Amino acid sequence: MSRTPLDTVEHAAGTPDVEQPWAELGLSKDEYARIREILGRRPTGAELAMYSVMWSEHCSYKSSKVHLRQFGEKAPQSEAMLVGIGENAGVVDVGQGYAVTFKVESHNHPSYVEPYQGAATGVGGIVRDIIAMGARPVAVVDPLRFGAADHPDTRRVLPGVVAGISGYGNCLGLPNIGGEVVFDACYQGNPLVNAGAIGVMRHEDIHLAKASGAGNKVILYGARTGGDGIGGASILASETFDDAKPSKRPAVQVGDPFQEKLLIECTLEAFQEKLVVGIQDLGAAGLSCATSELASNGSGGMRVELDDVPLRDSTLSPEEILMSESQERMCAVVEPSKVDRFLEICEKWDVIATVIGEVTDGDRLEIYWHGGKIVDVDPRTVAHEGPVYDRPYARPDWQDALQADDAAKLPRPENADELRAQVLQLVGSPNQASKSWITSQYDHLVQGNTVLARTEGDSGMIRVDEETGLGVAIATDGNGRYAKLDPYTGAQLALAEAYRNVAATGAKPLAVSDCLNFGSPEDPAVMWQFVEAVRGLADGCLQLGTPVTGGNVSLYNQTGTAAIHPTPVVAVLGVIDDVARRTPVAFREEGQLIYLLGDTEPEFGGSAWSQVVHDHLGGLPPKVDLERERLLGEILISASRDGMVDAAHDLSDGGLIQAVVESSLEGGVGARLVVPDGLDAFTFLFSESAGRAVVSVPRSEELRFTDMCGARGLPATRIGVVDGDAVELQGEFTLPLAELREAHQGVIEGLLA
Amino acid sequence: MTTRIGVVTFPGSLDDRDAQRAIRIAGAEPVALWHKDKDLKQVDAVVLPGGFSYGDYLRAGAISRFSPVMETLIDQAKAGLPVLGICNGFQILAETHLLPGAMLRNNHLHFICREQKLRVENAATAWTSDYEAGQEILIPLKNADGRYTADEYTLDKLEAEGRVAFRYLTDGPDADGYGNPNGSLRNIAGITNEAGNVVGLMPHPEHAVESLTGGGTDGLPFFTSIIKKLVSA
Amino acid sequence: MARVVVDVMLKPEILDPQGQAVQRALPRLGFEGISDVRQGKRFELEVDGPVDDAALARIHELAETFLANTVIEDFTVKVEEVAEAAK
Amino acid sequence: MARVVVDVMLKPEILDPQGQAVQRALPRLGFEGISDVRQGKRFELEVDGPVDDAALARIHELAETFLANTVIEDFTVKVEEVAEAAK
Ligand SMILES: Nc1ncnc2c1ncn2[C@@H]1O[C@H](COP(=O)(O)OP(=O)(O)O)[C@@H](O)[C@H]1O
Ligand SMILES: [Mg+2]
Repeated sequence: MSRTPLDTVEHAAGTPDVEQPWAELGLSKDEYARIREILGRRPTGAELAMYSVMWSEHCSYKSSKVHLRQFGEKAPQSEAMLVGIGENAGVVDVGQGYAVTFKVESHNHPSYVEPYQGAATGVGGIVRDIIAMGARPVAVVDPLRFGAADHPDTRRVLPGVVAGISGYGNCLGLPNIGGEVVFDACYQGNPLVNAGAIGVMRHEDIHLAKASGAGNKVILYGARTGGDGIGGASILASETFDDAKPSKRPAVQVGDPFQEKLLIECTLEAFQEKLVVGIQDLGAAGLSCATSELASNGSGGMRVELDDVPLRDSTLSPEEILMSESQERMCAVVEPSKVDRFLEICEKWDVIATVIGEVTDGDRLEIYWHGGKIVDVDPRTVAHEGPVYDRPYARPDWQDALQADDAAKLPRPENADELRAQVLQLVGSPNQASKSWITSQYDHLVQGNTVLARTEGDSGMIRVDEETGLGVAIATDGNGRYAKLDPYTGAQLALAEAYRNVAATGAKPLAVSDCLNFGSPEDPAVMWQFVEAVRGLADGCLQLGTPVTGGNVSLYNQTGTAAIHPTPVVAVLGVIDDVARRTPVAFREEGQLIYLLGDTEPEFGGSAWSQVVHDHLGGLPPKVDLERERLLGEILISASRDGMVDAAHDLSDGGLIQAVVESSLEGGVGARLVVPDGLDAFTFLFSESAGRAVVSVPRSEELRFTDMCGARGLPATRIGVVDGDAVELQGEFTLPLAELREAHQGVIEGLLA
Repeated sequence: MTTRIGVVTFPGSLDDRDAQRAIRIAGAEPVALWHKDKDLKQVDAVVLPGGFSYGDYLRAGAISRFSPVMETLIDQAKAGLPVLGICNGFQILAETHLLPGAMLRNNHLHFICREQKLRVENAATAWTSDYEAGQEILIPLKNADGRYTADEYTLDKLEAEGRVAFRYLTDGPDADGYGNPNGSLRNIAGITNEAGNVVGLMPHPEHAVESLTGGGTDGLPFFTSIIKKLVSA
Repeated sequence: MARVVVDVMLKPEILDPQGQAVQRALPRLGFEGISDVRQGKRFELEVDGPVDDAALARIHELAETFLANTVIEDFTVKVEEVAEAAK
Repeated sequence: MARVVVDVMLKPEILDPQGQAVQRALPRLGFEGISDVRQGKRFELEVDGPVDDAALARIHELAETFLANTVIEDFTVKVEEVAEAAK
């Protein structure tokens, strides 16, 4: 190829004035100047490619970093934390020598452009983060947000996203044990596809992403590298270096779950034989990210021969190879004496593996192409010393008016018939309706360790050890409506709800991961929402004693100037000594007593009732009392351990009636309810006060249970009994289960048909 | 001597560990078999497990069928070795023509995972003798390509020879597991070969052996049936 | 190098829910006048060397034993002109 | 009545896991000399009325907006002679 000379380091040093497309690559003028300053010369095309992707918002967290630091600074003391923020995923000690790693990530934009593949590769990406920690992935969860349920585009996006998650996750053999489905017009054009994964390992198997030991080999394995997801690189390649190339490369990748399944098995086998010194998955920014992170986290430098990277498309330029986001690839650092065995294992699993470089005793990352050195950088400057912005933020001027528009002023049902009708309307609204059309497309059984999934429990639960019954639970929650009304409180409510959901199943909450979905950080109002949400979450985690172990930030979720609701999605992980003791949500035995735990106040701001009945969003979200949440959690855990409750269900959107209807439908047994003293029927049914749960208590346990609540100071009010085949509110209405089921089921299918 | 039951792992097999667990719970010794090995390690019976071997690319089971292990397995199955194909295993057996017919994309086009009511139509096969003929059981089902299809002649022949081993039960509420989940012709969920040693079905009995994680134990008799048969043989 | 295309379609008597789903969506998208849709698979094989009768016979066999399951599917094999410079 | 065929293939630069899986299986089946396999979709549309330019334009639009996602797929539209009696 005799066109333009290869842009080597030497060439770059000799041609300082060459125009470079830094702006097209998304770099600011200052950022480009800084790169030149760091290098003491202009970057080569390959270096520019690396810096531009690694310094992007997505990879560098440049707008969010200054705030995310709070998660570390305010982290509560926790003996459970084994690996914290900064690694591919956090790791938590769950006892008996086991460690659990978990993380949530977003794949929002690709899922809008190509719902199936966007969502599928989202699952693929988060699972590779889990494998990269040394763990066997054991479950996935999928918190989802879509535009209005009846919007025509939702019919395109939702089935595609669900099929993508199901197609990829099922094929990997990972049970799907939780998630969320929320509809709101604010997500039109910006659906949120968050995906979480959990992995289990023994303590001694924890692996980190670092390249140490001069002479150790760098092995790239998995799929061949192709021209996926390198829109930016092709600008470089086509407009500056080679005009003959197609100028646009698609920014969406096609996933190959089968290849990823092989990657899981062969990586785990290599771990088992202790062949791996350091490991990194290839996700966003592909090889640029993997090589610079491995090198900068290790002790030495790294030298890479880019010609050795197996390609799917032989016309790729070195810049494109460095930026390619081809899926299903991993990078391992292996001692020379173990390379043969490593390659053998890859061969056994039909996985392509190639030594592409080695760890050096210098401190530079050097990359060669056709014999020329095209990258010579301090890897830290690429991976960790990107720009950091403290972007301006300001409470938006509309916030006061929004909060003043109190939902308590909305007209309420005037008689029993209206009350009854609104209950039906609520349980049949898209957000409150059954999501079984979606969850039935997910395999929740594979691996044979799923104890709770779907609607069975407030959190998903899996068994970790078949002998002892040790298990873990996970719940993800986030209410954008609450967060819009008050982002600080909204983030804490998300945390409180996930925490409560884990405790409701009998598991002890241990740690948090999060996915922070927001609009553009360049809008001071959005930035304020972000800052408030992070502060709320960090403060909340400190108070609850559950450290944030990792997470993800997704910004620019907006169309024009219209941003999505601020949507912090919080995942809480918990541990349970014996999964046989878990508490499901189902009312199963007639005659058991229904207790409401916690205090109910007239809180309707952001409520499902205000949305469903009045299409209204205004006022303040429910108040948060994290001490109360903690106490409620302790009671629920004790009650599960000592067999005092048969069912427990947390109260959140939709309030008490939604929870009772779900528990009744799940168990196929009705409930007779009485409005407790001091409350009106409407508030009793629809309030969304936090820190509450309903439980069903066998009569033989009633005294023990109420004594415990009394002694610990948790309000416990007897509100009814499990009975019959209807949900009845005494003196007000009776709703046969069949009618409730009819209203609750089939809603989503109906909208998509 | 304990009964040894092989479980083949193909690339992309998922429920192989679950099948091994079920075999263990039933009291036999599971033996891992590898798709690249022609050697069946002298096992007494073989389970082809569920999953997405080769990603279900081309057609479910189409590529696995050409694995080295299948060469041996086909010969031995014809000679009487008991073989159970679960889900993807059933699809592989159909592709090898050890069992007639084919599995197509579910009529609703989605992957479906649910508890499914079945009737045991043939309790005389190597894998069903611990059931009663006509017994109704609840077994989880999970697949995307489970629509059993064959031409009318084949279907009539299967019926006439009593080779429909399991049928989806349709006369009850959906919520209780009734209904044809995929459009299978004549509600066929599983079939057997003439000799009764090779059985394939779409639902997953290996996921119904522990009440804690499977919602019941109706699948256990598959494994106890074969153990009894082998022990008494 | 030449390209051989193998088209695989479900036999006419076999229900094709994918094709039906497409067809059912058409009115919603404002398309009328399409009375039936069937969806199948198209394989493009790049063949080294000449595509002579022997090569075609082998590909025919490949289609029959592997690319299609003739219990449920029909197939056709055809050689395609590869327009070299075309995008 | 006429038949219009829409072929949808992944763009050349996009990974085609299915095609790859087929290709990798070929040597095992004893097939050599096929250097690449791509797998796509074939839609057969039965069109009422004449397939004139207007009809073709509409089908082109259908392919572009619905049958293919042009972010990752290319498509071609062609009218096919329907050999009436042929099987
Ligand atoms: N919202 C967040 N909360 C906590 N940690 C976060 C958050 N966002 C990102 N992180 C952490 O920052 C680090 C870098 O994230 P990321 O680049 O997404 O990792 P990866 O490339 O492995 O996906 C990770 O340790 C991640 O957990
Ligand atoms: Mg990572």
